[in-house]
Amino acid sequence: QDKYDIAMICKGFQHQFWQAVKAGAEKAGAEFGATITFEGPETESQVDRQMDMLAAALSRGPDAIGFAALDSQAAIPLLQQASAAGIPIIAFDSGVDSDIPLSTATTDNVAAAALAADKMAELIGNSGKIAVVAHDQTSRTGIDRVEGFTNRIKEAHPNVEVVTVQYGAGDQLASTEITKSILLANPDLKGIFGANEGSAIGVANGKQELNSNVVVIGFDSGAAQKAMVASGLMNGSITQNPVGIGYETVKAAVAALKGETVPKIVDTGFYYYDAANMNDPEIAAVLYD
Amino acid sequence: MTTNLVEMVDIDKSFPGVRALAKAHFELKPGEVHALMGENGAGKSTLMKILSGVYARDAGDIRLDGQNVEIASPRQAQDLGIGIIHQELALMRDLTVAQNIFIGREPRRFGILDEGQLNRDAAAIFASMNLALEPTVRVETLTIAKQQMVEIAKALSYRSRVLIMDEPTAALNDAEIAELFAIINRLKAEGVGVVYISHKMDEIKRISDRVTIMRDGEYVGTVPAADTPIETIISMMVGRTLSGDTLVVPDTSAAPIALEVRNLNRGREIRDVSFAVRKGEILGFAGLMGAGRTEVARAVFGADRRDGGEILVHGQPIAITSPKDAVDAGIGYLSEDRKHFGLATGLDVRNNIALASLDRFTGLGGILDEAGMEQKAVGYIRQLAIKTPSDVQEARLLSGGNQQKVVIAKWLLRDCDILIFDEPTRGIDVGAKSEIYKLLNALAGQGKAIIVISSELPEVLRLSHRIAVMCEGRLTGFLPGGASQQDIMRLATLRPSAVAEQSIERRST
Amino acid sequence: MTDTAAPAQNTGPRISGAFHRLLAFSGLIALVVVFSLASPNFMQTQNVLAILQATSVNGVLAIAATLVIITGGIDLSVGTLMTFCAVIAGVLLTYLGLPLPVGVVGAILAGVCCGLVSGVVVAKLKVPPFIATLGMMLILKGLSLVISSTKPIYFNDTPGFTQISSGSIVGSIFPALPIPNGVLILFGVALLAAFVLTKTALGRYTFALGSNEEAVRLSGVNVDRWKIAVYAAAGGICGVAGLLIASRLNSAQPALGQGYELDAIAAVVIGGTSLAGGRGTILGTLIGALIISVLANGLRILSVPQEWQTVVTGAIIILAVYADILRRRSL
Amino acid sequence: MTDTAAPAQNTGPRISGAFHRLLAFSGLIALVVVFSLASPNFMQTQNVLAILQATSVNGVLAIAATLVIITGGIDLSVGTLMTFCAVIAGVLLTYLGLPLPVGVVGAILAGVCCGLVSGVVVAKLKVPPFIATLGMMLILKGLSLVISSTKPIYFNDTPGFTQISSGSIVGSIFPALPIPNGVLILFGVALLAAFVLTKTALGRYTFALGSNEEAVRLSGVNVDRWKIAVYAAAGGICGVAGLLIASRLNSAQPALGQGYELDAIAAVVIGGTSLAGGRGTILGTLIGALIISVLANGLRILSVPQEWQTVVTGAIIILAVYADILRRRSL
Ligand SMILES: Nc1ncnc2c1ncn2[C@@H]1O[C@H](COP(=O)(O)OP(=O)(O)OP(=O)(O)O)[C@@H](O)[C@H]1O
Ligand SMILES: Nc1ncnc2c1ncn2[C@@H]1O[C@H](COP(=O)(O)OP(=O)(O)OP(=O)(O)O)[C@@H](O)[C@H]1O
Ligand SMILES: [Mg+2]
Ligand SMILES: [Mg+2]
Repeated sequence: QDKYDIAMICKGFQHQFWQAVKAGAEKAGAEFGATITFEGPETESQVDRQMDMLAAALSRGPDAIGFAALDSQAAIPLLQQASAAGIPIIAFDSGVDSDIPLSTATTDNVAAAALAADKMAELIGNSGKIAVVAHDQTSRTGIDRVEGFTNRIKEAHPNVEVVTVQYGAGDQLASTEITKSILLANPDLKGIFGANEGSAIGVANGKQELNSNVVVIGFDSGAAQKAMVASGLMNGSITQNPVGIGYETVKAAVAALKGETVPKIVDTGFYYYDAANMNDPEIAAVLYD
Repeated sequence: MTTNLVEMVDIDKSFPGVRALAKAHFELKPGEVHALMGENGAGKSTLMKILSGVYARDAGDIRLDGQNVEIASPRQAQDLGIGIIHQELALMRDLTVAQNIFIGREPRRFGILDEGQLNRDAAAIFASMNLALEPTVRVETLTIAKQQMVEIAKALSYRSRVLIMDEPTAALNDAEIAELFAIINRLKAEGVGVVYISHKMDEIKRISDRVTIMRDGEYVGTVPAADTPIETIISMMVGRTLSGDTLVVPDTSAAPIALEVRNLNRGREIRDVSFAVRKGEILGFAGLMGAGRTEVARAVFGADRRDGGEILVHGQPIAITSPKDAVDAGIGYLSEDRKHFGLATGLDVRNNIALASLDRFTGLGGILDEAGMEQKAVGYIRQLAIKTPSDVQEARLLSGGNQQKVVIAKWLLRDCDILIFDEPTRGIDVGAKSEIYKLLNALAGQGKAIIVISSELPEVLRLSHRIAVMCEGRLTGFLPGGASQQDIMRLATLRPSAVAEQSIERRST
Repeated sequence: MTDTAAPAQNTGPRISGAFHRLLAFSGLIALVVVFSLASPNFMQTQNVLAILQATSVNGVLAIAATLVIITGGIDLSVGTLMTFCAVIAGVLLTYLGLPLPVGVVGAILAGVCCGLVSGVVVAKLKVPPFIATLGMMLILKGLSLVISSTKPIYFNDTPGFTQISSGSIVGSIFPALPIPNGVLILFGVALLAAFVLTKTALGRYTFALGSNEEAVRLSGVNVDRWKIAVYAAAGGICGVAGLLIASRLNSAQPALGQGYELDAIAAVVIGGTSLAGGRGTILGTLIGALIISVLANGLRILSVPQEWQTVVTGAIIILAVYADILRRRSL
Repeated sequence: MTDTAAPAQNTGPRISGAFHRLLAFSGLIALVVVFSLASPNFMQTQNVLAILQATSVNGVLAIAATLVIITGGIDLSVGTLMTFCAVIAGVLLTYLGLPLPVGVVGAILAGVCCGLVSGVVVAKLKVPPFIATLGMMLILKGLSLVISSTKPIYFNDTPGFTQISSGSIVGSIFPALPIPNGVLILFGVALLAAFVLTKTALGRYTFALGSNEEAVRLSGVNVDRWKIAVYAAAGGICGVAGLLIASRLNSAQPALGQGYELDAIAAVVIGGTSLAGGRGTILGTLIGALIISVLANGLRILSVPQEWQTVVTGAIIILAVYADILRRRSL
């Protein structure tokens, strides 16, 4: 066996988050001797397009498949097909309602968003109005982060009120416009949570265009967001460890192919970073451009 | 006296900026052919569109068999037994001939269209019209003349009590006109009332019983066709008498050749056509429908591909691969199908007139000289008596004949040395027609070389200094100006075998 | 859109009709040949079935779009209408616990009703089809989210539901050929639509409307009624697509659908139907939809990087249509 | 699409031209009035400026689309072409470190070149505009990702770059009225486009092509050349949009742009331009673009839940166009 062929089917492709997952996967590929193909649909709602990608990957007959499910159930028949063909499946980012995946490399989005809620409450002095600009109303990450955030506010910070949750499809420009509308409609707003990279950057942009001093907590990293956090435009942000997710997925796949046992869950963790701590080696390692 | 089948009383109709009808009158008896005459824009089509439910009248009464009726839609008109052949072809180009004829009344079996029956029914109608037309061909591929025949067949298929024909013969040649008249006579015998609109004066005498004349949307009078001299009808139409000028054939034999076409060929449509036109000469092209005259003109103009042939302008061979090349070489071509090939219907009159010469009105930075364009447009509107509220009226809102004048103005403005006019007077009234004849003669007098393609033999005879006759894609011969109709018809029906013999003869001499 | 007339006509020897009909597939065949040579996995039964199944939803949507486009209109709402119908099926089957046939009929009826509304807006209010169906697209997108409370509705209580698309009646008879039912349904819808278009009055008026609506009106035909019928029929077909996608995902995904209209319309136009109306075939649309799926699948099988997949797809769509134009010109 | 002639015409007293021109804005004005009444925040200077700025990118794209649509074509590539031009600016300014004017000119030139290619494919190869620009849309989307290595390109080394859109020359003179430059650029492009459309030969041919291309060809006009010129001009305008969006985001985001074409075309059609070609105005397009932004902004200001925003937007787009149809009919 020269090199393993591992197909990674993601939830997206063009976002920096997924590019970071890809980088991690390729890093592991280089280390463990695997070639990686990497694909994802246009938006996180296109569940059926992801099925087509998975089906095409199955036809190609890779040695293993890494799969980040857009819907926890829809792919089960195809995964059964894969497992019948003896192709090991490693889930990543979010899990599947099935025990077919040998391992799942993921972050707890609900807990990560709850951490964002705590930080937000802390920065606005534990009272006042805040808003959420999220990327997707129906995708797992969208739901988990919005609910994780709003539920935590409700439970732990009774004096903080989420006045509105709006969705900008992760499009920076759309998120900018949304943010400006929210700020203009709620002059007393104290903070906004941007629930993914595009949303967070959009929120910061909107804040800047209106010269507002609202508190902004973001999610994910990427060069722009890092710069915004460093400059203080964004007060802080939550980052997952996408490079780690990609790396662990491929690592688990190769281990499974070699017949080694793999852990059922690999938690790659999440971190809060702000201007103060972002240069700490431990944090800097999980931030990506 | 029989009761009137149709009576239209004091009909008014206005469009934005135009009073199309003012207290118009019309009546029709059963078994009568009633001609409706008037200049372009007199309101003939509008009046008949009101009768056939296309337009709603502003005021007035319509009576059918003496009963007041409201005709709110074409469907209702059909139900009342009123059929119409519109002046502007209203066909579905992507459908077949038979499908067009029976649209809305398709024969069905168990809810499924019975295409066989449909085609048989259409074929039966064509047979009764002595028309050789395949029911299954798509309308788009037909020449206008054939499309016009399809419209006629469609109107006949309704078996209406009132049949309105708005310039049905504008695109037809003599043989087809004769066929149509035979049909009309048959209908007349069956008691159908026929409204007949035409600008061809000879037809009025031949077919109609009475003539109603309109001018500027108003009723002028109704006269019996048989005992009213044509001159009287014309003066009622135009409000003055027209002088009929006669053909003078100038001697152009010494003039240089402006356009020469050598061995033009394309498949079966154009076979080895060669001819030349001198400066100051009007060369007429005669032939039956489908003889290939339009094809030749389009091929010369670069609008269609050609397989072979040389074109020389002022003695120089010119490579013409597109209309632009032709126009650059000083050739203009007025198409026989103004709606599809002549007019940018969405643009206004001014811009349609300027369309072929826009570069002349383009100044620094591509900016257009609107004032200059307006001046030219207004000039032509006056010269050709184009009936339009202003030069910024959209061209599609003009009456058919006035649209044709706009296209003529376009080519006059372009000022080409060589002008090819394909059916230039199609749909144009007598008054304007004689104006256009004068114009063509004047252009020839200025040294322009002119080709006139016309299916109206009198027109060819009246205009041409020399006549080329075509049959089935071949040039079957040239005749001098003033030749007899018989000579033309002989050449126009010369069969291929005969042509072959002739060409052998020509080569051997 | 302007119909660029191609006046120049060849008069060379005419190729036989059957051969020419085959040539219409040339773009598709060329793609299949290239991918088969490039990858041994491409022509495997399993992959061919995967391609067909990937075509089923877009194919059905494209058939719906074809009807409307032949009338000279356009339907931007096919994608979100599909989703809306899927959600309706979810509500009927999962929320209300009604039996499977009710869900199936309900979804299709929902499609017909929405199509009816679009049709009325276009025909009676004279709103341009682009705007009427754009509005519908947004309205249905929103309503799907409202009705489903922005959550997928699963069909776990209706075990037969996944069989609609993913089961295989053919496979249960010929185990070697497990053609998914979804593919059969696609072909069934195609046959039905082709029948309606060529053999019934509705089809005749569909072409007539696109060819010259004014002439149809002047012929005394109730133009509005037939136009509305076409939009309603297209809506019903979108309902079928909704069932297919919901069955395949075993869930009604309320956020899905926008953007699908573009793929559907692309399939229609690649298949030779003119956006100006008046001409088009269901066979062409099927070929168009297949070209899109084969391209997507083939490039994936070859492991072309995703960004290059996009570039190549764009270039090949243009080339496929250009090849078809050349073929027609040589006709 | 078929032009449904409305033969039954009112001939009542004619309303004065100026009043009618005002009525063209009626949909927009009605929206503004409703939102102003519903929320005191709506008519604040800052919010008005926010709406205008939100219109700038879509407005410029819609102007580009207007030109092509008047010729009877369609341009689906405006969104991804915008992105492509932004990426080109990024490559020139950030990767190659060239001075700002080079980046600006380069982005616009890139747009012109891509438009030229689309134009040639449409005019010379006779590929339908829908397909040609759909292909271009995908090609440019892919190329943007390839060139940028799927990463945003930041303009941090070119400090003046953000001023293009977000700076305010007006604000530096009248501090009370900080109209962002992006808005000025939108109006500048609109004025230029309106001038070209109404006063120059290019504009006249644009309308003529959409009205009857064959008649223009037979008038001896080099139809291909003018058509290509229109696509190229539209491409250049997309280049301006690329600069605007990149400047606003201080980065070229290679993945953005798809989907923007629909908003742009919607603005054009809402503004009364016919997809059949031959008629349309830049003013109408501006109003269309403003209607879209006002609607989005107003609904957000009112904190309408997102799914209902979508529903209402769809309904109001239909109503706005219907109101315009009623107004014209009463003309
Ligand atoms: N829909 C319309 N809108 C505006 N003006 C119109 C419309 N239809 C006809 N007109 C005008 O009404 C007048 C009468 O037109 P109509 O078509 O009835 O003339 P016509 O007698 O049939 O002329 P022709 O012999 O040229 O066909 C013309 O001035 C024409 O420009
Ligand atoms: N679009 C077309 N498609 C197929 N055949 C055509 C087409 N146009 C013309 N033809 C055929 O080409 C031949 C020449 O037609 P053309 O129109 O040139 O004749 P014409 O002499 O100008 O006659 P007229 O103008 O009186 O109809 C005829 O046989 C005609 O049927
Ligand atoms: Mg008339
Ligand atoms: Mg002819």
